[in-house]
Amino acid sequence: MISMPTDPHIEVSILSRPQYLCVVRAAAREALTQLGLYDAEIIKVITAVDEAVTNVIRHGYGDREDGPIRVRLWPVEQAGRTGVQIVIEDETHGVDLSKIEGRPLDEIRPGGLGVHIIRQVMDEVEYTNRPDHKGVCLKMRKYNQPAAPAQTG
Amino acid sequence: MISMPTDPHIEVSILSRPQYLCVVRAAAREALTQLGLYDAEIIKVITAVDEAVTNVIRHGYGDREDGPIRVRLWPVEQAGRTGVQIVIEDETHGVDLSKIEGRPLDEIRPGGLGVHIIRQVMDEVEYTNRPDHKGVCLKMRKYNQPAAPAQTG
Amino acid sequence: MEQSDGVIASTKPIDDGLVVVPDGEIDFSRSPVLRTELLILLENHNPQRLVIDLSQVQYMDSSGVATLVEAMQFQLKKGKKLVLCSMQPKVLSIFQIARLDMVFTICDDAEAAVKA
Amino acid sequence: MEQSDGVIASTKPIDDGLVVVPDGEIDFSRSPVLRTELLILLENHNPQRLVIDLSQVQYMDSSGVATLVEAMQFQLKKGKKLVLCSMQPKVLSIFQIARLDMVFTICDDAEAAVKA
Ligand SMILES: Nc1ncnc2c1ncn2[C@@H]1O[C@H](COP(=O)(O)OP(=O)(O)O)[C@@H](O)[C@H]1O
Ligand SMILES: Nc1ncnc2c1ncn2[C@@H]1O[C@H](COP(=O)(O)OP(=O)(O)O)[C@@H](O)[C@H]1O
Repeated sequence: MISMPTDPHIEVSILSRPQYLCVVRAAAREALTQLGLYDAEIIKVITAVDEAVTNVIRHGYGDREDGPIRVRLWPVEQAGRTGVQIVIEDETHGVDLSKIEGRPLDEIRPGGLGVHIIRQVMDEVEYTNRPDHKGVCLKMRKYNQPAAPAQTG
Repeated sequence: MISMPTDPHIEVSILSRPQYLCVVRAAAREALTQLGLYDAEIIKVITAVDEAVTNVIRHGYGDREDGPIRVRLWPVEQAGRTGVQIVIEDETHGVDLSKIEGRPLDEIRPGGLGVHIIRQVMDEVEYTNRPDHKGVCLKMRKYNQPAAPAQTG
Repeated sequence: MEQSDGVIASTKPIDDGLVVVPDGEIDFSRSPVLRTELLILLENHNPQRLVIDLSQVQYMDSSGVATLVEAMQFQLKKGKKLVLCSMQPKVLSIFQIARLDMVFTICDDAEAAVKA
Repeated sequence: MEQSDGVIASTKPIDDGLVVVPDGEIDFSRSPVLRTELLILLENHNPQRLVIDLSQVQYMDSSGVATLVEAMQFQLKKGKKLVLCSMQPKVLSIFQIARLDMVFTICDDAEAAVKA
């Protein structure tokens, strides 16, 4: 389980409308830069955040345009590696977590790529239902890879 | 007094560190665009928000780097004009509101421009202390000017 | 990101079909528009070759990718071609993550795409 | 905005002084750096004319403007010149709001600033 540090350094929240996705991406871009994530990872992590928020809009809130979505960011450090923690929360009534699954990629068809991208990009991904049916919570982390070539282990 | 509508459409919050100002500006740029503010006003309103948040960092929190600052945005409409409402809140212990004053501009010296810029740019500006010394609240609004030449009144 | 109404900014006829140039960021707010635009073009022109020039696209999410997969399958079913070209590296990266870079015909530039 | 360490990206000697070219966004996170850099340059070179070429500056807040006011007053006190040039329109707008566009000597380009 990913533990939750104190106050988020940066937070961006939107109502569940696709046209606000660009606000999340723009804030995430600057936030990830300031939190020290390496350039090469930033666009990938932005994509993961965008996919996760898009999923809340599409699958979590469906047609609702007034559902709050909160994205919070923290700097983290683990075993000498710096990185970021990102927590995305909605106020839906929760979801059957077993349904949140990336599909195998060998089948070529539109859709079903978002969760796969999130798991591919991030080092840690944890979906939970918040207590009392308050909604879904996605905690994820991405660490900077050490510059020197080294076995991850 | 500016009345407060329901849930903000967009919110961006940071801890009181100057390096996070760029996150606020980036989010505000996209947010103001999506909320329908005219292009010519956007850079000015971004500047007003930036000045206000800078003041919270400098004057509100002083040396504290862990003070929360919340910027919330709503679309508004008044007398047929569309616009945006922006509310900026901190968790300081409040301030002597009479000290928040732009200085006259005829004196050429560094500093003392922020509040002047905020009042110049925005159509409505209202500083209040939140109840129970919870901090300062700045509510401001900017309306789109009608395209046709018309007397404001 | 300014919100333009259409996603395809321009189209150009070529010998055996059409080059289309979408622009801006293609996320879930705009991919449904792109989908409609592509389907109308494919219906109206029935091109042997559809080249999608991505040089003006700065960002694409999986809903944009899904739209292109659908257009490709539409073309393949009729024995016709879809070719992507001029992808910016950050756009290419999502095709790689989704392992679709081997599925699409992707050319460096529009010149190569017209012949591919 | 990538966070570079310095604000002044380059400097170039001219006949009677110096042209400096700051870059990026000059907000409260970077204006103290600019202030220190300018003071060191003014001390070390004591230029008759300091041209600040703002072509690479995309944004400036009032703390950046305050820094330039201070540098101008430093120069004036010694009977020397400070000239701004090549401002992007969105940067010029903050000088106008602060009514400082009439106080500074502002030229369209570096060529004019060297002679102003
Ligand atoms: N935030 C969420 N809330 C509810 N269900 C979700 C959420 N995210 C993902 N899912 C479920 O996981 C499935 C896979 O999502 P994804 O890989 O993004 O593909 P797609 O969105 O194209 O179906 C979705 O179809 C949905 O059932
Ligand atoms: N958020 C705030 N909290 C406390 N005091 C403030 C705040 N904003 C402005 N002030 C007060 O108003 C004065 C004028 O602010 P400003 O015009 O931005 O100029 P400067 O910041 O250069 O002093 C400040 O010196 C400060 O005393």
